[in-house]
Amino acid sequence: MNILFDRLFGTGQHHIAIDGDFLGGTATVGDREAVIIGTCNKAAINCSTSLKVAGAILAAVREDEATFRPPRPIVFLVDTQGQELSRHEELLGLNGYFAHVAECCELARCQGHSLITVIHGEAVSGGFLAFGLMADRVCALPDAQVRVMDLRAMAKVTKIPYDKLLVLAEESPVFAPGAENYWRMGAIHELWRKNDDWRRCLIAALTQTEQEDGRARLGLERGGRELAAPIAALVATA
Amino acid sequence: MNSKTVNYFEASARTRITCLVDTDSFAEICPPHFRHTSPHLARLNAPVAFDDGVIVGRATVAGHSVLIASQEGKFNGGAVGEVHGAKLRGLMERALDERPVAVLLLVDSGGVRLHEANAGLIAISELMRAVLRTQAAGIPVFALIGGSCGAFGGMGIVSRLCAEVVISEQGRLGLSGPEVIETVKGVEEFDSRDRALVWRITGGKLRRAQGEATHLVDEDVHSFRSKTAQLLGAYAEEKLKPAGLAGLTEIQRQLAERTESYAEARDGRIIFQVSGFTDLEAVALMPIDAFNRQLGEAL
Amino acid sequence: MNKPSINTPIWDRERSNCKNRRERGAALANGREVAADDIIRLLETIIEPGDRVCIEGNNQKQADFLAKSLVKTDPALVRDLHLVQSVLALPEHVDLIEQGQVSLIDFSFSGQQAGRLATLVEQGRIKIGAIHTYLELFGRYFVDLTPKVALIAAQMADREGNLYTGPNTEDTPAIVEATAFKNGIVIAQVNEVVDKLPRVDIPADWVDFFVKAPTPHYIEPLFTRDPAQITEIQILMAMIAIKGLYAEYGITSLNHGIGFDTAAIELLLPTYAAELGLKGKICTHWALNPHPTLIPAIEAGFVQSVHSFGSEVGMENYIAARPDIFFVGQDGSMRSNRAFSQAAGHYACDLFIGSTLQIDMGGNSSTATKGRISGFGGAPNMGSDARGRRHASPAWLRAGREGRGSNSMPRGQKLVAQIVETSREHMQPAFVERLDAWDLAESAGMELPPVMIYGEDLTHIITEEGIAHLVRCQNPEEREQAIRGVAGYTQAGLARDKRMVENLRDRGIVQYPQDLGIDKRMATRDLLAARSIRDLVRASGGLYNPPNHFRNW
Amino acid sequence: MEQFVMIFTSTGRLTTSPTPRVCGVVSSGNLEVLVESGDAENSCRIDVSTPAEGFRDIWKAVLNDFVERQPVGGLHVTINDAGATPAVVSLRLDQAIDAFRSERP
Repeated sequence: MNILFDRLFGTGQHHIAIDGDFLGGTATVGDREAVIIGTCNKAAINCSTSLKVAGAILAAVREDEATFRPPRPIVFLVDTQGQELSRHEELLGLNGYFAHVAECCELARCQGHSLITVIHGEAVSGGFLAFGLMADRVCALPDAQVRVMDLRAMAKVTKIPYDKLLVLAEESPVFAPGAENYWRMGAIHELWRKNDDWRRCLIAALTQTEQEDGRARLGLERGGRELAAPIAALVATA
Repeated sequence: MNSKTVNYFEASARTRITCLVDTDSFAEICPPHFRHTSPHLARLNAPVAFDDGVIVGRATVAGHSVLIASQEGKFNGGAVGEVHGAKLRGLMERALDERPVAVLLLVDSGGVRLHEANAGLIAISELMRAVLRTQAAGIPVFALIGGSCGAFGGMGIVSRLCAEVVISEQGRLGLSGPEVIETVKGVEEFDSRDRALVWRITGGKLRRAQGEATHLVDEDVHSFRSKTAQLLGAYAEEKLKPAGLAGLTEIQRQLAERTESYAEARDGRIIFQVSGFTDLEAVALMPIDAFNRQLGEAL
Repeated sequence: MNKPSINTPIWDRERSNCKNRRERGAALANGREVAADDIIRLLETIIEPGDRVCIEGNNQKQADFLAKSLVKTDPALVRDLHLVQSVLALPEHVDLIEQGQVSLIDFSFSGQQAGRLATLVEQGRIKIGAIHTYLELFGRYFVDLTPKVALIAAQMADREGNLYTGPNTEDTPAIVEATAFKNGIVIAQVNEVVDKLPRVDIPADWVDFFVKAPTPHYIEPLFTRDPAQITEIQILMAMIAIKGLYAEYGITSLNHGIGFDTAAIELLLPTYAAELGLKGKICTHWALNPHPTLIPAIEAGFVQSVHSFGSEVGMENYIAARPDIFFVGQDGSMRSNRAFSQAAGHYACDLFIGSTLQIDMGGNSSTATKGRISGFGGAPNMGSDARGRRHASPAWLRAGREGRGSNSMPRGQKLVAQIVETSREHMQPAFVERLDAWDLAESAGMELPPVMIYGEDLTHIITEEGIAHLVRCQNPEEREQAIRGVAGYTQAGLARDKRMVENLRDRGIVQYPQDLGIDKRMATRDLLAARSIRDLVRASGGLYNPPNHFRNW
Repeated sequence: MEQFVMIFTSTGRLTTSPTPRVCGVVSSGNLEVLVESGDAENSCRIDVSTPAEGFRDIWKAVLNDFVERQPVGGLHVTINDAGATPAVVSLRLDQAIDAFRSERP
């Protein structure tokens, strides 16, 4: 992980503690301190991870409010295989915990914190929804794997032949796994390449955050999601 | 149609709206003859629906203006695709302009539509932000849950963002469906055919006892309507206030306490027990008003 | 007296053999009780190659522990078995064939295992003696298919070995009676061993060994139909059945086949039939499993008596609280008996009505499809004229007058009806020119195409299009057109002679809903006395306790 | 999915000309029917989209009877089928016409 932190923030510019699948701390981004919150080891997000993430966000908001300093940016480092599948987690109401995380993200945004997501491993369905997708801007590292379900599993559930799905996946980004597909649909703002200076990329990304949710518009511009923006606009204004 | 005899679980998305709102008050936005169907379903050679499985519009309930969306659980499990999700998000944006007393989400969905999974996932993320923004503007969103698909996946998260969650005992609220958990983790982890267990993990009564749902109502549409009308009256009097740092800190504390108290729990019986129910076998068949009384809820 | 000559016949060879087996087994038992761990050895010790074995496999109750144990026996010791049992329900039943331990089977119904069985037959790995009806197989237990070893299931045993079968008695009495009195060995698996049984269903004298199974025997809730799944079309067909058949003939004694079509009729009795003033006039006496969907009709006072083939999971408390309706022991639990109820259905009921997959233009119907050898269980007995019947009833006499004409010797006829939607999903037709049964017979080398109900026995067909009173037809041509007349948009239906069908309508042989005064728009789910399993629980006053997988609360 | 259009002559007309109506749900064994005003006065245009391929003659017979039964001149009917039986198709068509006729859904 340290190699990743070094590349993202610069050697010696980060103080991030790893606690199982959860990571939290601070780092320098450009000339500012940023709050770092994330998961690693393809974490299966459960109630307790959610509480750690939400707690870290609330702590950052609280701290900045108490010290009257400008709200620090929050960087989410995302690596999740999705939500934890278990009866216990469902009983506790894992969806409610995720909703709580989302509310904390929104609170931070309203308080003036910029939210940036960097996908450094996997970003899968519910785990990605919980906080990665709640950011103002989402960036993906070259090896990022983003998906809801792999095509073989999808073939099984939808009863559409796998080979047919493979062919259709070439034509359309809407169902097949891949960060590129999410980029085309506007949910990933930037795809960073292997040789990019990720530290600079992050600094630049931070200057481009916006509070408005512009993903549908972006998906339309990039040609990956041509209906979401016009239909939403139609319903909003008709 | 008489909403007292119409069963919410059984009713179609359209019937639910008709029975829930004031007579003739519903005006649909993007009605079926606009034919905004899913091109992605069509590409995969799957049947499409004119409304893509969700009906949106404006209406009044007991005289209060609302925007309303109703998911059709029988069409692809109420799952969210690009068009479906865009209609829901557009409705939230419309609320910012129109400022109804509330937005009603009649949720009946397993979450993301696999045929357009990426679009669905992103749409739900957009919807989550839109719900929060609408509520931040003082307009509450109510989730009404009582359909055959319940509120799962992303729609389970969206439901819990809502200021009010009104659920019937047939309603279910959760993230991963029991079938998915069983498939991945095995039948020992979660026997999805044991429906009594499924309802003790995600069902309406459990969620109400736990506080995940704010109100438990009977299974007829009329009960949903009267509870909605009552809540609308309250919100018309007193506007929704955002939780803020203090509110979310308190929720954080409560959720942490739950994680700790039920660290080993794998069956909702323990939650009913803690809620003061003595005959745990009788809980499932307990009439709704008796159940609510036990929880100390004034009617 | 003379010395016994070497030619003196020996009359107890079988008895000695049986005694030997019993003694061999006794070494592993404590009295009659055998430990679960010893059961495989017991089976290996008692069963001899070539034995005729019955592994109690009913419609519902299964001797599953004994079946699993038999699969684990040494194939070198336990081999060349001839299975004689009503239902091949468990995968283990077919595993035994695959392992080569069973070489011949005689049965009635295979349900879930129908596909695997068909494959084994095509591969030549198993011979089927015959696919019987239940009564037919029970009959042969007492003639030429008497089991040598019967592996049965009961709910409880006492220390002596008396058995309590509980509500699901089903085949047990027939199997045990044949085995125990013809030099056979009876081994029972039980869920519990107790000091005192609620009642004795099988006396210990008829039982050789019993074993407490590690888990209770499996019972399939086969007759539970969730009202939530009943469609408007099924409701329309139920209205046609009630008005066009039940009311028309005044049918009081009857049997319903399994399925949503008949469940719809049951749920319309307290509403639609009651509105027509039919309470007390129809559906008073039944040969029927305790269908949960019958609860509202019972509560409404429609039903006077129900005798059952087996029980139904979750109905125990309800049945116990309605002893005037069901056959209930002094202990409070129901006594069922498949053999007696089949006899009752055949001889003592005026009507059988059930569903099917295919009907041909001769009125022959079958649920057989290529690649599945399933059999029909009891339907052929229920759904055929009881030629030995000698007691009269108005419905039976009327059907006889219509079917046999008035000139012959006065005689009645059983009403046999098939109720079926003309097409299934994706336009698959229920009415065909040629039954798939012919293909199946060909591919499986069967002597007879497996027909469930023969056209000559069929008196009525009900579809969403209307009712065909086949019993009123004068000749085969009329029958064919009457069938086509209710076959809707299937190819068979579209090929009807419109003029002839109109003529049949004029004569009341084909009746469409409007001819019966039925407004199709009335056929909504609002007519159902219960619309969900939850409603059934309510109707039962909380006495019905549905299996967990039928709940949604 | 198989898609086809059938046009039937029908002189019967509904007296009112209300808003489009939809009836039924696209779920397994079911269908939705959309009824709206069409272009030609004395004919009824019916668009069908169905997953059951190769049953056009059955559809034709079902729709033909519908057109004979109902006053559908000047109407445009569109069907999204999900494997409904002819009986269900007929029922939904009649319900859609009833709904189109009445003021309320």
